[in-house]
Amino acid sequence: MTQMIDVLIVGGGGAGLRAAIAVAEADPELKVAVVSKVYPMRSHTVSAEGGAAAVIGVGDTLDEHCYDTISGGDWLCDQDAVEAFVAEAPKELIQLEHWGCPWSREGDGRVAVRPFGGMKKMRTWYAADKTGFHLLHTLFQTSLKYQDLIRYDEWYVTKLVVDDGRVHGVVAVELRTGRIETIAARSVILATGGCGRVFPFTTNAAIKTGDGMALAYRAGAPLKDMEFVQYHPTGLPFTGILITEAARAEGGWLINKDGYRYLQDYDLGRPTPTPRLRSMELGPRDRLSQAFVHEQHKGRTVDTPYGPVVYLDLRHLGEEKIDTRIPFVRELCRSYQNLDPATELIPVRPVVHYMMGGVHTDLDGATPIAGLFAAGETACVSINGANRLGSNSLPECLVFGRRAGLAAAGFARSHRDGEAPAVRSQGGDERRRLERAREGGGTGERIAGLREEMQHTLEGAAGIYRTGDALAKAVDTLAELGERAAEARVDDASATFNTELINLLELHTMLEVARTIVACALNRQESRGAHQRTDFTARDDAAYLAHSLVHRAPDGTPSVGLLPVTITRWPPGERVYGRE
Amino acid sequence: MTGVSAYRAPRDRLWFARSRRYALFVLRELTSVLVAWSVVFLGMLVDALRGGAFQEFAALAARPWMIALNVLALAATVYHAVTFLNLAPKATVVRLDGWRVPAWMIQGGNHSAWMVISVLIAYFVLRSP
Amino acid sequence: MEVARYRPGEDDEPVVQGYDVPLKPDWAVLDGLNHIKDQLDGSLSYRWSCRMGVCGSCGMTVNGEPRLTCGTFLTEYGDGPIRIEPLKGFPVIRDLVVDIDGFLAKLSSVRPWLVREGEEPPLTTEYAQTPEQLEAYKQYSMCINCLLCYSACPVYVLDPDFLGPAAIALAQRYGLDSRDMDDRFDVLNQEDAVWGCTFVGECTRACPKHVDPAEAIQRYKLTAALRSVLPWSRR
Amino acid sequence: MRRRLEPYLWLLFSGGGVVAALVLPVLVLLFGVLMPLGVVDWPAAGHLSALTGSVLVRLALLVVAVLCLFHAAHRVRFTSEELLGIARYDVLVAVVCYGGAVVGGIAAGFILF
Ligand SMILES: Cc1cc2nc3c(=O)[nH]c(=O)nc-3n(C[C@H](O)[C@H](O)[C@H](O)COP(=O)(O)OP(=O)(O)OC[C@H]3O[C@@H](n4cnc5c(N)ncnc54)[C@H](O)[C@@H]3O)c2cc1C
Ligand code: SF4
Ligand code: F3S
Ligand code: FES
Repeated sequence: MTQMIDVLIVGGGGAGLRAAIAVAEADPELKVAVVSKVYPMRSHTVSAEGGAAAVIGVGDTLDEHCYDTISGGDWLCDQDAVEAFVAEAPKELIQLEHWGCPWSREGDGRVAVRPFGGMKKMRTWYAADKTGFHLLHTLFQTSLKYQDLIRYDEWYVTKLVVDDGRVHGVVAVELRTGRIETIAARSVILATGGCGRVFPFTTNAAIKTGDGMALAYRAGAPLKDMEFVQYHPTGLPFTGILITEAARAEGGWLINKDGYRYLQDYDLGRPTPTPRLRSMELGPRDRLSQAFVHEQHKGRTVDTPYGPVVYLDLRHLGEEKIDTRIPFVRELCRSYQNLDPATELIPVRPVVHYMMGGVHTDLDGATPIAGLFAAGETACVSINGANRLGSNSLPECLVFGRRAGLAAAGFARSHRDGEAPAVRSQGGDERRRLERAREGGGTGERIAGLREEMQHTLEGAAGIYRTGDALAKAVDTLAELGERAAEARVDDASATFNTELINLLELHTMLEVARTIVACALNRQESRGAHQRTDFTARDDAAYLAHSLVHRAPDGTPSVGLLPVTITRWPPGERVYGRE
Repeated sequence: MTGVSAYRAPRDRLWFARSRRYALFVLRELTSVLVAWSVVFLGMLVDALRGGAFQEFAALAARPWMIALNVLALAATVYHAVTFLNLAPKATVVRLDGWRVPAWMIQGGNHSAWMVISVLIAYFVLRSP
Repeated sequence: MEVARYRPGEDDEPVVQGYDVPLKPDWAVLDGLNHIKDQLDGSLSYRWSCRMGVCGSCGMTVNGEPRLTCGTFLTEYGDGPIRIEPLKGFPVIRDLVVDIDGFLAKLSSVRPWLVREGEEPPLTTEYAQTPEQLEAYKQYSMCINCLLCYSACPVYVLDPDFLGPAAIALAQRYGLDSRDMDDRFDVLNQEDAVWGCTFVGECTRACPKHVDPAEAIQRYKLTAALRSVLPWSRR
Repeated sequence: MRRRLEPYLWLLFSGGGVVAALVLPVLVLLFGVLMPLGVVDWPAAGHLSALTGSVLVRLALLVVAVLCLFHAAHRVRFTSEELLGIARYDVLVAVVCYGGAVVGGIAAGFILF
């Protein structure tokens, strides 16, 4: 048993670290701890490339950023959340500048901005094309300033201790020693990132297994809008490595096998030689990925061993622009695809990228469980609606990371009671469960095989286009996979750095999350944003201008309900791109 | 926190033999021994000059083992000069108007200076009176 | 692939285990390890995450050289075998996993954050910084903490107390930032810090992100020396 | 104490490195190789004496000698520590190395003046 923590943050990515600093700054008296399954600077925020959106430029207004976000999200965003987000994002990015983030600059020393998909104005701040990397390292290094901040690096959280509707701490395994500890805490913030790894082909790192979503869901908190999974239109085949949207923002074209800029056929505007905002290649990601599927059906994609591709053409940008604005794109193409984008076409295909849904929270990151908060990709405050705009997610991590931090600090200050009895009893149960998992060994199939089966089930049923039949079948497949996973084989009985045990626990969380994705997708009988049903092709505001809210029923199955969307000033309208 | 059972590799006594580049590095550092010898040798020369024992010195210098040693010393000092002048731009980053002078220019400058100085010295030494 | 295994409690020192891995043209060494873990032997332990060369977790010794395994391809080594060992110079926790807490402590010690004096300005304006001023430290900000440079540096491998290339480069990253007001002289002007480096230069060669830590160190030596000779000059 | 010395030692080392690089190769080439081999003739002793006659030249030679010796001492100190693993005796090694350089420098002074 360890000391009582006031604010325990699960996750050391952008959202988690921002929350930690917010608490440390607000009240140095509070004990803050960050638990992370990887060293914080390895968190997946590090991979974000393109940029972070916030209004600073002249001629841009907060309302326009709101409108772009809301229309981009197909009116499923909570508009009060979007307004709060848009208003605070500039402050957060400036705060980061004050902490040393190396934002790219204009000649006169101001921070530079670039255009981005679905945004009507240039408002995306960037640090070349390693924005997330610089953001994360700036946050991490700044967090080192707070020497009282406790870090549990390479600890894997397996369970939330919840009793009587209130959170009391977490159970976690220390990877290095295999020690299983219960960490008592007055408040807990989940900032564990997304769950792209439930799909076979994703830009997401190996650690993105939806742990936080599953932790909250198992503890009784609902998940929201889980059917909305973003496909990014430009991933490299085989690896799924992302070619950032910035490549298109700087003027890159998407062309099919005939060298034709096919987006013009899908109501995204007319091709122009230089990029036009909210048009063609700078349309929103859902529409671009859907256009790819249509091209594929028309036989205008190119077949490769790793599936059909189209091409991203950067050749006309010239070497110099590529090297100054998007050097990492060139580096990635060279090392992972063995080609030079200055002279060659980049093969790309849509790839699972981001989870719009997540743990249901209010504007302060609070979940329905007292003392439990969530922020970042793992949460669904609902600023992203049915489709997130590129470069909104990093500022989301900052804005709501800070908000959740402050709210959790407030909660911890007003709940000064000691350790609850549940900590000891639930902690003991969980320890025994984990020890069994480690020592029992399991006799069944390999983890990797089950994982692949789950991933392909999801891709088949909950990909860019979905049908009721396939989804219904996937519900059964996943339930059956869950039973088989309970028997999965574990070779490794060692306590020290047992990654196989972690893989197994991650498989369980992914299956949990996968079932909610499929259940929500099955329930939503309309097409909206990233959720496209071929059996219900139209948007249906009368029935579904509402969030999906999914609870875990006592038998473990997901039970889906609806929750109204908050509309403040922007009544639902048509999504128009490429037309004035 | 360090686990009790973490494995620490024992000291590798032959680390410098593990890769060609480590060996080149050690070689570079060892040139210093011959640099010191060169100074000693030149000191002997000056001493001989001032003590009027120039002929004896010349005879000593012409011994085969002495020549061999000095050929080695020559190789070492040249290797030293090349590596040292090449590495100099690492410590001195020169910026003009925010434009960073590329390393090869500094290196080129260093090597030119080396040549000029060498020629000058040779000229003064060999110039007939 | 020949992989060094170390199971504390079972092995007294690392032992090499061979695995047959198909030689696919697209596969990185990391894909080979994943193949082993997924298909052949689930008990092999190593770190990885982003598989795009930016998270810094997959550094290992590949055929004697420190490399990022996600960016090193099987085809570089012909028909093999390829020998995979943990990064040299660090205590081995298990298999290919090494203990890097020492580095994190060193990193904290160089104050890797922007040091300012006086009030922080309001969150409405940024500090101005021209592209040239950004360029002055940008390179040193690219470090992904992969620690290949430590593993390549004989000084560090012989003496783990040496502050080492990446930590010094990151100190310089802040020191040369036009917005920073600290020179970190107290921590860098130490025998175990910049003066421990004998300019082997291998750190720079090993660095996958072209940070050039060797340069960062030599530059600080000059800074520190000038500051010592001219005590009134700050930076 | 050592900490405050280190920057000065490094300055001497670097200065010595530059001087050694610029002047030693040609001198060794001439006096150590070409002349003994008879490729070029030995200049007259008088000419050389005249060259070293000027106080300025002798001062310069002294500086060259001292710097080069320091350079060598510094490198020998670190290299021996790295090669032989005797870093824990650093103080002793340093005294021996730099001491050698100082002695050499004094000897050079005696020879020249
Ligand atoms: C390739 C790529 C490019 C992107 N580019 C952009 C962009 O240009 N602009 C933009 O706005 N967004 C971008 N995004 C999205 C954005 O990067 C992410 O949504 C965001 O970084 C998520 O941050 P996070 O803090 O929520 O989670 P993460 O950074 O993923 O951090 C999760 C943390 O949780 C910890 N954790 C997870 N599970 C556990 C557990 N069980 N126990 C303990 N710890 C745990 C992990 O160790 C980690 O520290 C991109 C995403 C990808 C994949
Ligand atoms: S300096 Fe280079 S090699 Fe060293 S840790 Fe940083 S990125 Fe890795
Ligand atoms: S390899 Fe080591 S000795 Fe210095 S130049 Fe690099 S730190
Ligand atoms: S896996 Fe992230 S750097 Fe290799």
